[in-house]
Amino acid sequence: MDYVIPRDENLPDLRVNIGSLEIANPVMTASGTFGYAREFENLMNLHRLGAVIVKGISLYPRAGNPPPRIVETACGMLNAIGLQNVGVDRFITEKMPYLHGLNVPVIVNILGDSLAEYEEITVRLAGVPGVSGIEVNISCPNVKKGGVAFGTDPIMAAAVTGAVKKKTDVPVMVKLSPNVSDITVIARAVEDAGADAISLINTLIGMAIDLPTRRPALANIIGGLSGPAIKPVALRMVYQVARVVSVPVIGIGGIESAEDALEFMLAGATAVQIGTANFINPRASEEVVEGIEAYAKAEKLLSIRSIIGGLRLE
Amino acid sequence: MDYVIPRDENLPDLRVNIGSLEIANPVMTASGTFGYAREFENLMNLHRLGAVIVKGISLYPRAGNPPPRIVETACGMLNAIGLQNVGVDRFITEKMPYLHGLNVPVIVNILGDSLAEYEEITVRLAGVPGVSGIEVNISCPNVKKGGVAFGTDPIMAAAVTGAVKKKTDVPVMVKLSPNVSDITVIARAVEDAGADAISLINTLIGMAIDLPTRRPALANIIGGLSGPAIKPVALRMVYQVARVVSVPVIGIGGIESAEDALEFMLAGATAVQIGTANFINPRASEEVVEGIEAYAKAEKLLSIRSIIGGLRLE
Amino acid sequence: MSQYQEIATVARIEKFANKNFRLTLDCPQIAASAKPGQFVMIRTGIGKDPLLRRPFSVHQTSSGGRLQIYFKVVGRGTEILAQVKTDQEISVLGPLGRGFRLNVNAPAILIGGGLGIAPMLFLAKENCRLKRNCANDLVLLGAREKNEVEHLLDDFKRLGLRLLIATDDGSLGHHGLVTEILQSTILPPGCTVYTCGPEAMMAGVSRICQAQDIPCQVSVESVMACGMGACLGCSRPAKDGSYTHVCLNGPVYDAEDLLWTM
Amino acid sequence: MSQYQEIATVARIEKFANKNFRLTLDCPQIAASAKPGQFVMIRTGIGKDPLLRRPFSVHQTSSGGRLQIYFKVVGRGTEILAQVKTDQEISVLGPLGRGFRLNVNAPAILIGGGLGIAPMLFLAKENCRLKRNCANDLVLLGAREKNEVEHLLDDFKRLGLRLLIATDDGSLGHHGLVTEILQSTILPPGCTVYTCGPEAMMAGVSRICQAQDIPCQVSVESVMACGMGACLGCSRPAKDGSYTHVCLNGPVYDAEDLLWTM
Ligand SMILES: Cc1cc2nc3c(=O)[nH]c(=O)nc-3n(C[C@H](O)[C@H](O)[C@H](O)COP(=O)(O)OP(=O)(O)OC[C@H]3O[C@@H](n4cnc5c(N)ncnc54)[C@H](O)[C@@H]3O)c2cc1C
Ligand SMILES: Cc1cc2nc3c(=O)[nH]c(=O)nc-3n(C[C@H](O)[C@H](O)[C@H](O)COP(=O)(O)OP(=O)(O)OC[C@H]3O[C@@H](n4cnc5c(N)ncnc54)[C@H](O)[C@@H]3O)c2cc1C
Ligand SMILES: Cc1cc2nc3c(=O)[nH]c(=O)nc-3n(C[C@H](O)[C@H](O)[C@H](O)COP(=O)(O)O)c2cc1C
Ligand SMILES: Cc1cc2nc3c(=O)[nH]c(=O)nc-3n(C[C@H](O)[C@H](O)[C@H](O)COP(=O)(O)O)c2cc1C
Ligand code: FES
Ligand code: FES
Repeated sequence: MDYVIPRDENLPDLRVNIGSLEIANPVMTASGTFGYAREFENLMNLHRLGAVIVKGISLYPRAGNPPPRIVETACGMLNAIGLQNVGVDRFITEKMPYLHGLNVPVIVNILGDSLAEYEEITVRLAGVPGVSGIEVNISCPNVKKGGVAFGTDPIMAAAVTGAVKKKTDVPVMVKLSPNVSDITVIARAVEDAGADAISLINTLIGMAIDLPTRRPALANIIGGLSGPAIKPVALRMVYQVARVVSVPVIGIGGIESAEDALEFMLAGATAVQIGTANFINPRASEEVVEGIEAYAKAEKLLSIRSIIGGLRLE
Repeated sequence: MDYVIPRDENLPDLRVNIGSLEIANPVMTASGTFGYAREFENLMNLHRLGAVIVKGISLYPRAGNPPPRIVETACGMLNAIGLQNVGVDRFITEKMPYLHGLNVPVIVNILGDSLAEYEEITVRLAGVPGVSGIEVNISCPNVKKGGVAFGTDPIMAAAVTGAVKKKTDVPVMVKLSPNVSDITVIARAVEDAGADAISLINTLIGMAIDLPTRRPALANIIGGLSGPAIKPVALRMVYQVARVVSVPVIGIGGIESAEDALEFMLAGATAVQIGTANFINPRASEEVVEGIEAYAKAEKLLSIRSIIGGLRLE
Repeated sequence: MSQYQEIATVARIEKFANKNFRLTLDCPQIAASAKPGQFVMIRTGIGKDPLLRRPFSVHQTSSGGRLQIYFKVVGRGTEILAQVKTDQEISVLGPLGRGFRLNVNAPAILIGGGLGIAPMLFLAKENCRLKRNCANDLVLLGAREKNEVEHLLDDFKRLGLRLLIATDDGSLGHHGLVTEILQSTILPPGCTVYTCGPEAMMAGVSRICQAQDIPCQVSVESVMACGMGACLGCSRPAKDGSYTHVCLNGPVYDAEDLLWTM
Repeated sequence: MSQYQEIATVARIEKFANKNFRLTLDCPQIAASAKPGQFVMIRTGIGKDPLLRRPFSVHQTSSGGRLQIYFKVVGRGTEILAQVKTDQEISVLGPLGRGFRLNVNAPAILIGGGLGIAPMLFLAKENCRLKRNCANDLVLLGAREKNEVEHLLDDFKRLGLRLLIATDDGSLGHHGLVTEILQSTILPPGCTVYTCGPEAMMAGVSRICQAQDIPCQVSVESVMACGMGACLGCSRPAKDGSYTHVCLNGPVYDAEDLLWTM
């Protein structure tokens, strides 16, 4: 599907490309932190977003983990939502119509326990009006391989990527887990397998304990760390990956402001995603768009693309 | 060397054992964050410490990295000190006499670019009065193997551990890097190779950018992330490792208070190290000792050992 | 349903007990649209730590665009909030959640325990406003000690409601639990119970109501990150085996729709 | 060398220019042992963000146990510090570093630029106290504009020192750089120069001094985590090719011992 992106010639050009998808600006919402967008309709202008990425969708509905599912940590939070979602079929019938009506590209974050599940979700999403891209979450454990996450093994990561690519025409972004020894190995593997873009990072694995009760703060014991605390790790990984792949890299992790977003772009990100910040400031992603626009104007950039990877190292 | 640890029978027993080394309480200072202890003598009671771990020592003096070497991040900091140190020989002659006089166990953190260097430092430290233990930092790049850190490959990690163990009689703690896909694999490898204890975590690799100049905030571009921001990751790794090894685990990462320290002990740590917190509150480690003592009293614990691994999971 | 992210100005700070505070905020958009039982999410600090907003029930609103919260210091966020100064600006998000479904045709029994008293004042006001005559209605308030409740009594009394108090230490009213009063009081026939308080108290209230076949609405808590249905963090097991999300489907529920483990 | 971690009380807050503030702190132990050119590390916030202390030169001390800092808001830490209230408590660590080595037998030329004026007042006071007669000495102050410097002039004048001012915009004194005054002024023979200010200014001053063979001490800055020699974060290239640590070996150096790249 083609979006007509209105361009005011007096404003800087904020458009960037994710594979064959052109988006109006480099700001997307991160999966699992923006619901299905509708939750924010009263609080911000959804039309300002470069793209909406929805909560991870699985083949069948998932109930998610028992509470407590979240806990605050220093400058961050842990979550163990347990990938609660309505499943791909109900997503298509219940959530997509509204999203489609937004006239903003919708990228569907998908997850599975096996290659076959990833494939089947992709097949069901094929041709659904409004679906402009797929983001493959490979941080989930592979049930067939003893629960090791797809995202920590380059061969498995590539296999998932290839499987999804074969079943869809829309751009495929692969979202990497940061919990690996060498992120560039995974990144190169998914690029070779056909990924149109690489999103990073997903959450770091962490844990919190409630001392008074001597219990884990999360029912699931471990959870995913997000927020400003992880920004330095995310920025480093974006920098490392952007130097070794030629597909666009999407920066994610602790981005709260336009300054944060621009730093990721300097490090090599073509676009960014806003996650935890949406919880604190529902207008965060819109403000990031506004701030990037203001920066581009102030710096007299014809196109925001000119700062991608523009970190000065000399 | 044996320390006589005075015990007041009215106070809870805070002693813990690291291999053959008994320490008066489970609180040590983390390498690189406490200088050579003397820097703190005016500001705290050094004798209250369970042990002092000194800045990483290499075979030859190292000048370290050009500035800027540090930058603050959200609830954390990045450092790229570049392992500046005076070298093992000057350490022994210039720094050890003072440390020896403290009557507090001194554990020497060592690092090298090759197996031979680790061995040679260990040989030179053998028999030096006051050296009660060695902590092997395996986060450094192995120059012989293309710069991959010893700490990310279980075979290399085990080799370093074995090499050091062979050359010393004091307990050997191996300090792991958290920048790996599966910390338990490395932990088991160094345990099998003879490590008397496992310290974790060292810093997460991160990066920061100064937007106005479009330059990396650190001259070294990347650095090590420490402070409260990383505590959830550290706690998770301590929990994971303590379940699969039988040697003591030393918890490190974002510990600022007795509550933090006790959480690490519940997760399975036998002792803890205080790092970045020393910069903010030079009395941090002493206050952690006091707080642990107060907790043990309030909870009527005969020995602090009774809470190690005491996380309630039912 | 309109929601706002408003920069509110602190108009007044009242310190009741040692750790209990009431804040009056100039916050016209949220104040104008809030309903009893709804809540707001407040940023307590300016930096990145504490990171998340904290949820607080709307305690009352005024037609002059003011909104009150009544809270207790229990941790870092509330400690910072207790230190705000008059005229300081704080970010408030709301109104959020589903409030009480007030049945104006039934006598109302309002039961607030501890900080659960907070939303009860707003509900009592709305109840009396809509019914005009609320002589048949009853408010039961429970607290640990006198200090925690006495400063709020005038506000309730002014509405003309019958008021019964219980304190754990007997320093005011019945010496014991508010559920004990509930059990020993003869309730007006056809009444509806609305309650908010500690989990154990609400479980007790809902048991009593169930036994007597009295409709009972409870306002429950949960840890929250977003307060608006985006994170799915505030899950709570529902009677039907699924998870309900307190910020969206609650905080007010029919007691019978929830699982009570206490 | 004694150092203290003290809980200081804010005694007075002065706002000079838009972003320039002077804080007077009740901080008796540190005030009693601080020397000109030394600095303190201050926790600006209470939470974990901002995490690290921030370094500030000691601006002056009083025999009554007070210590002043003079600072400019440039980022998050100083922004929070600018919002302290009288009687608020803040944690101060110090005195830290090596201060100026005052030569009481030589005429003193004190040169402060921008916020580098901060330590110069303390040095000027000590200089006049020790020498009794400081009519031969000279103070040169440079600032962007009048507002940044004029509020401090009285404090200097009271000491009986000769005073020359330069402002970038000409709003007070010489229109231009303080180094221009230095070059155009005939300096007393055998004098010593003490300076603190922006890197480019100090580089200029040290060049001029070197050309005229005048001993020159500079107080330099660096990012710091600990301020006490524990982290090795505050390195700066020294003339001999090694790194020196500003918090321990500095902040005051003989200009010739440092590398000047500007
Ligand atoms: C819908 C809703 C409405 C609420 N309304 C009110 C209100 O009107 N007045 C009010 O005082 N509080 C209310 N709360 C509770 C309030 O949100 C918490 O007390 C607050 O978030 C604690 O923040 P903190 O940073 O001070 O504590 P934290 O630092 O987050 O936690 C400190 C300690 O307090 C415990 N704690 C956390 N939340 C609670 C809680 N809800 N009750 C008791 N202990 C807790 C934690 O487990 C921890 O041990 C409400 C909560 C919800 C979900
Ligand atoms: C020994 C020593 C003495 C000092 N004495 C004084 C003093 O008396 N008065 C005073 O106002 N300042 C003084 N400074 C500088 C002061 O420490 C910094 O301005 C302060 O730490 C900035 O903190 P921040 O959180 O506001 O800024 P940050 O948020 O840390 O930084 C914000 C921005 O300011 C820049 N910045 C950081 N440090 C400085 C700096 N030193 N100068 C200019 N820009 C900076 C950063 O690069 C960043 O772009 C001194 C520094 C040292 C090392
Ligand atoms: C509550 C919550 C739920 C999330 N759910 C998903 C998900 O379903 N799929 C996914 O790929 N990432 C998920 N994430 C990860 C985010 O998309 C993002 O990668 C991560 O939070 C880091 O970004 P941030 O620091 O800006 O939040 C979730 C994060 C949070 C906090
Ligand atoms: C400035 C600095 C220097 C460090 N130097 C060393 C070192 O020489 N050897 C080492 O093993 N770890 C070193 N570390 C890592 C710490 O010992 C510790 O593992 C890490 O900082 C995490 O703990 P924290 O969050 O409490 O600081 C250093 C950390 C910092 C901040
Ligand atoms: S708090 Fe986020 S969904 Fe309820
Ligand atoms: S600031 Fe830590 S050594 Fe200088």
